Order: sequence, then C-alpha cells, then structure tokens
Amino acid sequence: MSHNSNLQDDIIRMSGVNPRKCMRCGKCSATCPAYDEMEYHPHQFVNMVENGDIEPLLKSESLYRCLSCFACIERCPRSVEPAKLVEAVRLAVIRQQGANRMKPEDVAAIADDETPQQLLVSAFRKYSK
Amino acid sequence: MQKITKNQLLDKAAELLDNGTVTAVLGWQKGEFDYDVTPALFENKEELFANFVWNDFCGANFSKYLIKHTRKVEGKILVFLKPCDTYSFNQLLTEHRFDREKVYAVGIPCEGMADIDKVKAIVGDGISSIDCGEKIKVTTIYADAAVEIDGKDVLEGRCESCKSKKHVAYDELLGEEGDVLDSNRFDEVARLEAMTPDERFAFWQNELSRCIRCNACRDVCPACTCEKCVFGNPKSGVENKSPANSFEEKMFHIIRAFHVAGRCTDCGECSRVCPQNIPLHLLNRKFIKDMNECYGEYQAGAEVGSRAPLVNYTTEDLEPGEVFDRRDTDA
Amino acid sequence: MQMNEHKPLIVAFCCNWCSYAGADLAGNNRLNYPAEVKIIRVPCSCRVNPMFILRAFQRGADGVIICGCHPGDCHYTSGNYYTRRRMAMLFSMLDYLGIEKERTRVEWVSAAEGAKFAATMNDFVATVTALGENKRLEDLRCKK
Amino acid sequence: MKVSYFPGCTLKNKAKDLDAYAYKSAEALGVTLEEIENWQCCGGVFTTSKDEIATKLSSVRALKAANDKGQPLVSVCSACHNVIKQTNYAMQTDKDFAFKVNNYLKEDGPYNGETEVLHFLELLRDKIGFDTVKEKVVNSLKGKKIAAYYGCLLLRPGKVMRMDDPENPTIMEDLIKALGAEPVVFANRNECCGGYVSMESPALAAKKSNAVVENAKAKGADMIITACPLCRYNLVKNGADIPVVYFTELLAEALGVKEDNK
Amino acid sequence: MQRIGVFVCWCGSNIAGTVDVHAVAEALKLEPGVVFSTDYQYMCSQAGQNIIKEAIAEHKLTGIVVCSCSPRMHEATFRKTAAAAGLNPYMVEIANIREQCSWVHKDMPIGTEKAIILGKAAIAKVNLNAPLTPGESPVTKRALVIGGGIAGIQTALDIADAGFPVDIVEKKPTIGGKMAQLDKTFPTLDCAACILTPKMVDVAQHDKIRIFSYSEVTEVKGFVGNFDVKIKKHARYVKEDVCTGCGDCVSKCPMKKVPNEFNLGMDNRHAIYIPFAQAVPKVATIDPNACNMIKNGKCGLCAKVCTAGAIDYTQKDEFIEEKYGAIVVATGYNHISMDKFDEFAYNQSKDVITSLEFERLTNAAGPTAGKLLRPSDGVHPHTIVFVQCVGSRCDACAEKGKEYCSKICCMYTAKHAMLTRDKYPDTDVYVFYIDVRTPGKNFDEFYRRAVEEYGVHYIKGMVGKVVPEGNKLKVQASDLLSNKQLHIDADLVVLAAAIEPDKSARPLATMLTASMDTNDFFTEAHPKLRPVESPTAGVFLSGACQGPKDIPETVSQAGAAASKVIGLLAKDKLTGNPCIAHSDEMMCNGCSSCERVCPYGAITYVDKEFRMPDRTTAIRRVASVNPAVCQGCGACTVACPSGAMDLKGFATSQIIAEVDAICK
Repeated sequence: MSHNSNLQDDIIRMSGVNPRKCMRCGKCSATCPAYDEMEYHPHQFVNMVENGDIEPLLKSESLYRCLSCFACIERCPRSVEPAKLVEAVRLAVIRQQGANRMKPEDVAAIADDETPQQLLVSAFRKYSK
Repeated sequence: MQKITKNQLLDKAAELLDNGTVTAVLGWQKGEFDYDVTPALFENKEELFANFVWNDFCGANFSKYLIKHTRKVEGKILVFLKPCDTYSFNQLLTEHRFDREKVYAVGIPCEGMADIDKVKAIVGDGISSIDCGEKIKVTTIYADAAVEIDGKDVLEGRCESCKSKKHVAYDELLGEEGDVLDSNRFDEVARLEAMTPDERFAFWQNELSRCIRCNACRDVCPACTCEKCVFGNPKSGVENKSPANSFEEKMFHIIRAFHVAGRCTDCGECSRVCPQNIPLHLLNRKFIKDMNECYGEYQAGAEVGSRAPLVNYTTEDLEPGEVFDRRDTDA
Repeated sequence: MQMNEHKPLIVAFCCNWCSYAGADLAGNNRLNYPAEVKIIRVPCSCRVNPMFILRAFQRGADGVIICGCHPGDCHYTSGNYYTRRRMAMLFSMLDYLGIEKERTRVEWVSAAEGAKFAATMNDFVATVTALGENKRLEDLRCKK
Repeated sequence: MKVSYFPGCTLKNKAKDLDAYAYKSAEALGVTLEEIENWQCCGGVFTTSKDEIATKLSSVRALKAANDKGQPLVSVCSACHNVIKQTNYAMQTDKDFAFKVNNYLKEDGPYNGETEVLHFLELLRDKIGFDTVKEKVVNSLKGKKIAAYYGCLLLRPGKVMRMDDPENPTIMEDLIKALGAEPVVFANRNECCGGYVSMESPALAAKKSNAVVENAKAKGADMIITACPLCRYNLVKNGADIPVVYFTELLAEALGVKEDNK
Repeated sequence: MQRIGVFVCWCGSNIAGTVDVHAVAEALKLEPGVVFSTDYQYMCSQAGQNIIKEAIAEHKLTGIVVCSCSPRMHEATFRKTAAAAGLNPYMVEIANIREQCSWVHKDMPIGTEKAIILGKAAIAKVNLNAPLTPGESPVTKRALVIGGGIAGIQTALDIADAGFPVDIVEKKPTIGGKMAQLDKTFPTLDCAACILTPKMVDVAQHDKIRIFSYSEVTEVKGFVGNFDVKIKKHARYVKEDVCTGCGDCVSKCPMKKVPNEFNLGMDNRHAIYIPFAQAVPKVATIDPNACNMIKNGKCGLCAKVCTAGAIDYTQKDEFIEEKYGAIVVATGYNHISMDKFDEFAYNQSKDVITSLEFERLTNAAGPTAGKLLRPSDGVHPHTIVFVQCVGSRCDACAEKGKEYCSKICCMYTAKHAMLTRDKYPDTDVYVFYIDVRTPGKNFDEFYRRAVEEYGVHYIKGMVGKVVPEGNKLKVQASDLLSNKQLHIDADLVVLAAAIEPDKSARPLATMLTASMDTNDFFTEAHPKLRPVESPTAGVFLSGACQGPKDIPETVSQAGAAASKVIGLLAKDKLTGNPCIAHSDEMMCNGCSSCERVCPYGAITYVDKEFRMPDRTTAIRRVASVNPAVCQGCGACTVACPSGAMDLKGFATSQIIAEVDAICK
C-alpha cells in the first residue's frame, strides 16, 4: 500500500475532516446517489485518506462523479463528511498545472440554448482552476 | 433650598412624642460648625427643640443608626427619612437588622444637599455662620457682608445624579412625593471603563493613594453594619487596622465594595464623608452597573426581601471571562 | 538565579469533586504542565472567597485561577453558579482598577477532563508569563 | 419591509422568470427587494475546502453590503442561497477563515457573519407568514396537484441551512397549501437531480432527473416546482413530461401579478 | 503550636523518580511546628502505616502531614491510621506530590522544589486544624423507590424482604415499566410477562410495600437517613381501594378512540382504561383529556355500570408527605425521537417502526394479537429490514443522536430477527449493522444462532435512505464487505432507536441534588467501586437511569442498590461529615445572605440575647447550621459579609495559611 503522508496531511488540512472519527458504518455509501458511477465509494475515500493511500484517488474518475449533493455530509453520524474529502482530493488534482478537467473550448459542444449560467460556473468551479 | 421647613418637622416630632407614638426622635443636630451637622437621638422635647436642625447640610442617612438605637430605646423611634435614605432603610429590613415595629418612619422630601467644599470654593475659608433659607447665606470672618448662594450651585455630587425623589418606605409622608429619576449616575463609571487599563490604574492609584484609612467610609455606610468588621477581625485573614502600603488600601476598598455589592443602595455617604475626597462611590456603582447589565436591573432596597444578584443565579449567567467581552463588544 | 525569564507563581483553587479530580487525572495520564501551578483544594469553587485571591496577589502570586465543576454539574448543585457570578463581578472590578484581566481566570474542569486541566494550566501559565511580574497588585514588602 | 436581495447570474439571464416573479410577488406582499449594488456571481457551488478563500469573497461582499444596510440578505436561487449561507456560517464559526477574509477585504470594520441570510421561501414563511400569503391570494390554485422538488442545495447541510427538516421538509408544501393547491409529497424530493455533472456525464444526470420526475408522477403530481434553475434545466432537458416551474411563478400567478410581466 | 509529623512517601519510583523525597523530608523538618519528618517507600503499606503510628506515640504528634498520592486516593487510609494511634483523624492533611507533582513534572529539582512547597502548605494548614467529631443523625427506616419498572420492582422486593417498608412511586397507572411491553427476552426467549407479572403480584401483595401509582415526586428535602418527600397522586377519578378491576366500565365507555400508549399508539383504548390485563394495581383510570364527563359533564356511563361505586368524577390530586431514610432512583429509559432521522422515513410511513413498536406487534397482547402484520395495511410482511445504531454512537458535532452505544439493541434485534424467521420462515430478514456487540453470557451464541440456524441476513453496512413507494419501502443501503450499494424492496423497516434517560430524570436529579452526566444519566459515586450509589448520600441508582442496561444487568444492579439501602437502613444512627459550616454568633449579623445561597436549607435563624461591647444586652438574630443537613460546600462562607460563617476543615484561616505558604 502506498502511503503519501504529505499529501495526506494536505487533504486533511484542506478538507477540515478528521477521517479517524469514522466508525465504518458505511452510511455515506448507502446514501450516495452517484455510488454506482464511482470506482471508489465514499466510505473507501475516507478509509484511503486515513491510510494515506491518496495516489489512486488522484487518478480516479470518481472525483468527477460526486454531485456535491451533501447527502453524505447530512447523514454521516460521525461528522466525518466524506464529500469534503472528495472535494479536497479533486482540488489537489486540478490545482496542478494543466490539470483542468474542463476547458472553455469544451463548453460549446455541451452547452445548449437553455444551459443556465449556474451550470457553467458550477462546472468550472468544480472541474477547473 | 429645602421645601419642607424645620418647623414642620419639629411639629410632627412633637405631635408624635406627645401622643406617645414614639419615645425618641432620631434627627440632626448642629456640630462644631453650622454646616457640620451630625445625627442625634432626642429623647425629650426639650432637647429636641433646643438642638434639632434641618437645613441643606442634613445629608446624613439615619437608617444605620436605627440598629443601635432600636436595641436600646424602649418604644418606638421616630426617624426622618429622605428618599435616598428609604432605600437603605428597606435594605436593612431585608437583612433583618432592626425591628420594623420599633420604628416610626416619616418620609420627608429632599431638594438635594449642599456640599460645603463647593461653598468654601465660593466664599473662601473662615465661615462663621450659615443660614439656610431660599438661598444659603454664608458669613465669614473675613468679610462684612453675607454671601448668598443658590443651593443648586453647590449641590453634592451624589445629589446631582439623584436616582430617586420617591420614598420606598415610610409610615407617614410629609410634603409631596417625588418620582424615581432617570439619573446619569453611571456616566462616570462608563467614562472610566472607556479608558485603557493603564489609565484606569493611574486614576485609581492617584485616588486610593490618598486614603488614610480613617474608616469613615465604613463607619458611615448603611450596608456596613457588621457586628464585627472583617478588617478588625484577626481570624478573617484580612485584618489590617492601619495600612502599610497602597496595596492594602486598595484591598480594603475592593473587599469593602465586594462585601456591600448587591446590598449597596448607592446612597453616596462613603464619598460624602471621605476626608480625602476619594470618589469611593465609583467602586460601588461599578458593581451596581455590572450587576444591572449582567443579571438584570436591580436596586437594593427598592423592596424589602428582594434577592440580591450575588445571592442568586440563573443557569444561563455569563461566564467570568465574558464580562470583558460584553464591554468590548459594547464599545 | 536567572533574572531574564520570570517564572510566574500561579495559585489554582480546585473544587474537590471535579477539578481536583481532573488535576489528578492529568497526573494519572502524565500530562505535563508547569510546576509554577500550585493547587489548593477546596470543597467547592464557591468556597473561594475573593479575599483569598487578593491575598494571593498581595503575597506575590502572578495569577490566580479558580476551577470548578461545569455549570449544572456542581456536586452541591448550585455552588459554581454563585462562583460564576462572584468571580465575574470581582474580575470586572479588578479590570476596572486597571489590573490585567488575564491574571485571573475561571475554568470549568470536570473529573474526566485531565487533558483540559493540563491544557488550561499550560495556557494560563503562558499567558501570565507573557504579562510578567505582577507589579500592580502585589505587596513588595511581603516578597522574599 | 425592505430587504437586501442577491439575484445571482442565472436569474439575470436564463432564469429571468424566477427573478421577475420574485420581485412582483414580494411587492404584492409588501416587501421591497433592494438589489445589492455591484453584486458578483456567487460561484454556483460552495467549495468545502478550508483553504478556498477567493471563491467565497463575492458572497462575503454581498453579506457585508446587507449588513451595512442592517437588512437581511435574501436570495431566490437555491445555489446562491446555499453558497451565501454556507459562507456566512464559515464566517461565524471558522475564526481562521474569517480572519483571512477580513484581512483580504479590508472593508470598513470586520464582518463576522452578523447578517441574517434568508431564502425567499424563508422570507415568505418567517417574515411575511404563509397566513398573510394565503390572504393575498387572488387566483386560488385549487385543484392543482403540485410536487415540491427541493433538490439538495436548499436543505443541506441541515445544520448550516437551518431552513427545515432536511429529511422531511414542509416549507414548500406549506406554500403550496397557502396558494390553494394540493401538495404532493414524494420521496425523491430531496434527492439530487445530477447537478453540474450534466456537463460531464449527461447520462448520470439523466438517470437522477428521471428518477425525480417519475417518483413525482407516480405520486400523482401534475406539476413540479423548484427554486433552482439547474434543477429545472436538468429535469426539463431530460424530458420531464409535466411542467416544471419556479415556485415564484406559481406564487405570482396566485397573487395575480403574473400577467403584469408579459 | 501543634506537634506535627511529616511523612514523605516514595510510592516506589512513582514519586521518588522525580522528587528527591529525602530532600523534601529534610526541608520540611525546618517548618514551624514540625517535630518529626521522614520518608518511606510505601506509606500506605502496613509497614508505612506503622511508621506513622509509632511516630504519633513516640513524638506525641498532634498533627500529621503525609506527602503522597492524591487525598482522593488515601486520605481515608491515613485518617484511619491516625485514629488507630489515638489521633483525631481530621488532624491529617495530605500534600499531593504524586498526581499533582511527580507525575506531571519531569525535572527532579523542579519537582522537589514544588513538593516542598506543597508540603509547607499542608503543614501551614494542619497547624490550624482542630480535631473534628462527626455529628450523628437518626435513620428513618423506610425506603422510597422512584420508578416501578423491573429495576424499581426488584429493588423494592429485595428491600422489603429484608424487613424494611418500601414505597414505590410510579408515574403511570400501573407498575411494570418497559419490560411489561416486551414480548420475549434474550437470550433465553422466555416471555417477559411470564417472568415479570409474578413479580408485580409479589409487589402488590407484599405487606411492606406500598405502591403509589399514577403519582410523582414533587419535592425532596432533608438528607441521608432523613428525607422529607412530597408525592403527588394524580386524580384517576376512580377510588383505588374500591375498584375491583372487573373492567365493566371500560367496555361500556363510549369514548374509544384514544391512542393507546401501552401499544405505542398503534391501537386505541377507551377514556377509562386499565393499561393491560396484568396491571398492578388492577384498577381503572379515567383519562381526563378524553373523558366527556370530566370535560363537559356529559356521559357518566361508567359510574352507572360500576357496581362497586368506585367512580368519582370529583376526585382531586392528592399530596402525600412521607419520611424516608433512603431513596432509590429507577426512572428508566425511553427511545429517542426519530424526528432528526427522517432519512429512514419514520415520519413518512407507518411501516417504518421502532423496535419497541415491533415488540408490541409481535406480542400476543399487542394490537395485532401477536400476528406480525404491517401497521399500514395489516398485511403480513415478507421482507423486513432491521437498522441498527439509529441515533447511537453519533458524533457530538452531528447535532443529532447520542454519543454512547445503547447497548441493548444488538441483542434485541437478533432476537427480533430470529423470532421472525422462526415464526414466519417465508420472511426475508436483513439486519444492517456496524458492529454486533454481544458481551454477555450466552449472547454471542444467541446471535450466531440467528445467523447460522435461522438464516438472518446480517449485512455489515448501513441504510442510507428509505423511500416509501407504493406499498413498498425502497431501502437503499451499503454492503461494505461486498462493496456494493443495495436496493431492497422491504415491507417493514425496524429502527433500533437509541435509548435515553426518561425526561423526568433531570428535574428529579435537581430535587435530589444528585449529579447527572451530559446525557442525563445519573452519575454514580464511583464508576467502578460504587456503581449503584449517587454521590449524594442516601440516593441510590437502579437500572437504566444510570446507563443503558439489559434486563439481567438491571436486575443485578437493582439487587445491589437494595443491598446498599438495607445496609443504610440497618443502622440506627449515621455519622456525618464533620467538615461543615458553622456560624460565630458573636459576629453574625443575622442578615440571611447565607440562608439564601444554601442549597440544602441547612441554615435557620434564632433570636438570642447577647452582651454587647458597651455592656448592654441585646436580642439579636443569628444563623444556626443544622450539622446533619449541611454538606460543607462553603457557599455561605463567601456570602457572609461579616465572616461569621466559616467552614470546618476548610477554614478561612487555613486556606489563607495555604495561600501564604505557597506564595511566600
């Protein structure tokens, strides 16, 4: 198992989450609406961050499947709040040079007349720096 | 300056002595000078008519004297109470310090008392006589003509910020009843609070270093009625009959203020009698202001039997550290 | 003797039921705090008379801290509520006289809060050390 | 009553209806929405990461502007409201964050989350009162069966939003009742529509949106209302076969101020 | 001047490791009053105690300072040692140089210096100690048990069997508590009613036990051995001593739509009712909020049919005042509200129920006569999902639920699952768990049987959301071991709701001046060594009011509490704590400040004649402390403006001596 403690510290600091509070109940994964789209599920995120096993998460598509719907934050009985970890890992990726997930030139292909501005700004905030 | 006259008081006293309601009268008598008026117990009409005085220098609060006199005198004592005195009177009843049945209280109106230092500032030294009527007429040994002073110009500091012209206790009222006033008495405390700690320290060091520990403040204070004062009690741990340094003065005044906190009616006698003119009432008012702000408005003596803030609590009281936050956010 | 670093003298009044036990727990768990802290055991924080605090300052203490059960948990049900009011008023008065407010403190420490006790003492000693010697409220005559 | 108002980018463009009806309805109910001067886009999503400062500054500016006027800050768009309320909560509870933000902004005097942040629905419920709304209804929507779709941002995180029970809300249902219609309670009303993922992964968004519409229809709804332009977009785009409208439109209709718009 | 002996303990290396004990002993030798000073490896050992005893005799010591571990540890030990050597035990002071010195400082010179100062403070204090003698007070030989569940019942029976009279106060119309609502009990599966109801009958028939049902404690005064308690008996509008419990009134009552609290509102009862067939006392009670006769004077049917003439619509609440020597709290528990957990749809579907509701649904005396039927439509469920830990083990920041483990849920859920599979093999039963906690005799074996023999599907994971759709409950959950999200169409969802202390406990604790933890569980005097006593003398704890407990544990704790009560009531006199307040009458102003802050009402006032300093006599009002009531907190000593009020053992002069010793 790879252990990247620098990255782990960064993620913990950025997210403000203490993964050690997790009691492994799995309610986050039980409640996640994007569960089936994810390679690593919310409870695994918590566990992997706790173990410093961050590298696979950085590469995972799961980062872009989280809907930020806050359901796991709402229902986590231990206030671990996995979505905050997902967000922190995603930021760790897109903050790197040239690592933007979405580029302005991509938009034209996806957007239509009805696309609300909200969708564009949200997506850019989530996927790009 | 006073609206009620000496004769009105004498007539009332004579009437009550004659009809047997009371057997003694607690009143004022002239001291060494006209302005030096002291409390006295008159046990017959002759003494009363010979020595009783009522003028603009009758500031003394009689409530405290009732403790001593009611223990000694058979029958009831007539006491004249100005509005501010009635608060002390009630407070002492709350503390069971004398038997209400042994007192006949006559409430008298007060237009504010005169401060002899302010008079002296106008006329200079060598006062030979003072006549209080509409105006205060002062003669001195250095001048031929009497100087006339308007009483309003020489009011005692405490009377300038009088909290109430309304009596909260009496058996009988002479003259007209007044109202509880919207006083500015906390302004000076607020001014001090707004200073920096260093400024405050300097202020109090300057004031308290003048203390000569004469104990006049304690002796006159209607809340300081302890059978034995902690400062004279070797077992108390704070016994000190004469101070060795400025700390001990400070400690004396802090402890005294704390002991009377919640019981002090803010009558202002402490500052009136202080020979060094230390504004001791500003310590007591600080406690009153803090307690009002932290635990709700409370006026000691406003009613008999009320529960003072320091012998009371709620589960939601602010924390000791928060008393400062409170001020910081207010400021 | 080193003159450059002032070692403060701290008196801590601890109630027997919660805070003294909390201090014991700090010991059981070997949680260090400075030796400048000297604890006096009282049955309840409400036993602490303002006179004790002033006396400590008079005799050269640089800081005084009163520890009691958390509000609502007083062994005597209401003692610490009185403490809370008394000390709030006393501290406010000391501040009014220009004495550094950081020299006095009230903390609620339960018998289970050994860590809090140690952390509180560390913090208090650091605070008082930063203030330096208590010149404003001590009686130099009594100082050794 | 005057309140500060943060419309947000979408309400000035693709969701003009949501904005215009909010103005009209508020006016009919005796409330003036005073648009914050020079407001900037909230960013659409609240970044939970503690070291994200810049993305939250526009919200703080809006909050500070409302605070200077001594008014609550009202928004209609679920996303704006979520971002602003979460930012305000961070200003209240995260001292480090507040310190940095105040240092950065250097406004007159520090801001520590004093502003009351209200969603337009809260304005209706807590400041105006649904009873008052009910009295002002001129076109009762009697007979309509309306499903209130909350989505995620309106209610969560519950301890920050403090708007309603995050799992069993009633605020929109109560509004529907006040307007004379019959609310349809359906389980997916606080499930996500797919949100901004529709940009990246339209299939996932379609799946989530369809589940919402199907669930509402199964419960007998003939209309869905929402407070979020993105929710509406996703639901409509993915083929909702019943009308999906903003709650303000419904409100304007019931209050009789809808036609003025057109 | 005292003759003081100083005894410095090494505590092996615990103290001696960081404190130069010999240096401490030498330094303290020089303190005023000290005539003897020594150190030893273990002062608390027999040999160490002998050193103290010998020194007392040899040096005619009048006071002792032991520099050792915390006084909370061995103060009592050394007091006994002193007493054995003929010294008053209150002439002993402890300097805590272990917990508060050697264990928290690492540096030997620093530790030693501090130990010396702590020793000096103790010496300064003991110089001012005076021998104290505890007061005595009589014991009222009657116990009060608050709460009539299994805990209260067992405690009452045990006390009464020892020959002491006991009163049970129960707020409901019948005793029996939660256990009466249960169906079967784990791990033996015997029926709750079969083992509980005989005990209820025993209580009813015991000549030493009185039951005050439909009653509550409203006021408690006094102290250990001498409590004065006021009990409010709510009007039940039925004469308890006349009613035969025949039930004729119930069947004739026209008001039959009152939610039945015994069945948790899953069916209805009448306005006049007997909670259940085996109720004790078996008398009817009229619900004044439902009865038309009481509400508007229209009806009166029950009075007409009652041949015994027991109905009395004019009955009023009645107050009973009684003295007790001991009080046992047995107020029990409740399930927490499910309002904050509506992701499980408890408030949205009738078919999402709590486990206690499930008990009633499977109980032969329950709303479905024991047939497992769905509350919504009365259909037999084929797929049942049990969810564990609902509201238990929550983080405080989550702002919902409880931080503790509710302890009983794992076992009762295993029981429910097993019984369901046993009775209805056609039913699929899923249990979502985080951990299965089964520490108890035959507990894990029981749980394993549920899995292995009965085929209950235990899934490690949690349910995230329950969606009522049609007549199904769509359960979305995680299966952590197979790393899958599950979607189950369930017919019934059963929530293992966390348990919390009964709401009546907090006000009761205030009345009793007994302490509680942040969860409102009563605090025990010592978590290990005095688990059934409250820190407040004379108040004892039985059952779940002290913490989550199952029945076997409750019953054993109930017995333990009873034995403590018996131990107390068997005494004729109690010796009190001598460290109490006392007022110097010469200094007392009689101002009542002390009385106002005394939490025990220990201060009264008397008028006494005094010779005054000016040789006159005067009658003065002075405070007087009841030594049996005063607990020695000292609140009065600070409230007293004159310093007349002082505390023995913690006198003003003693504390100031300590301050001076530390500061100089």
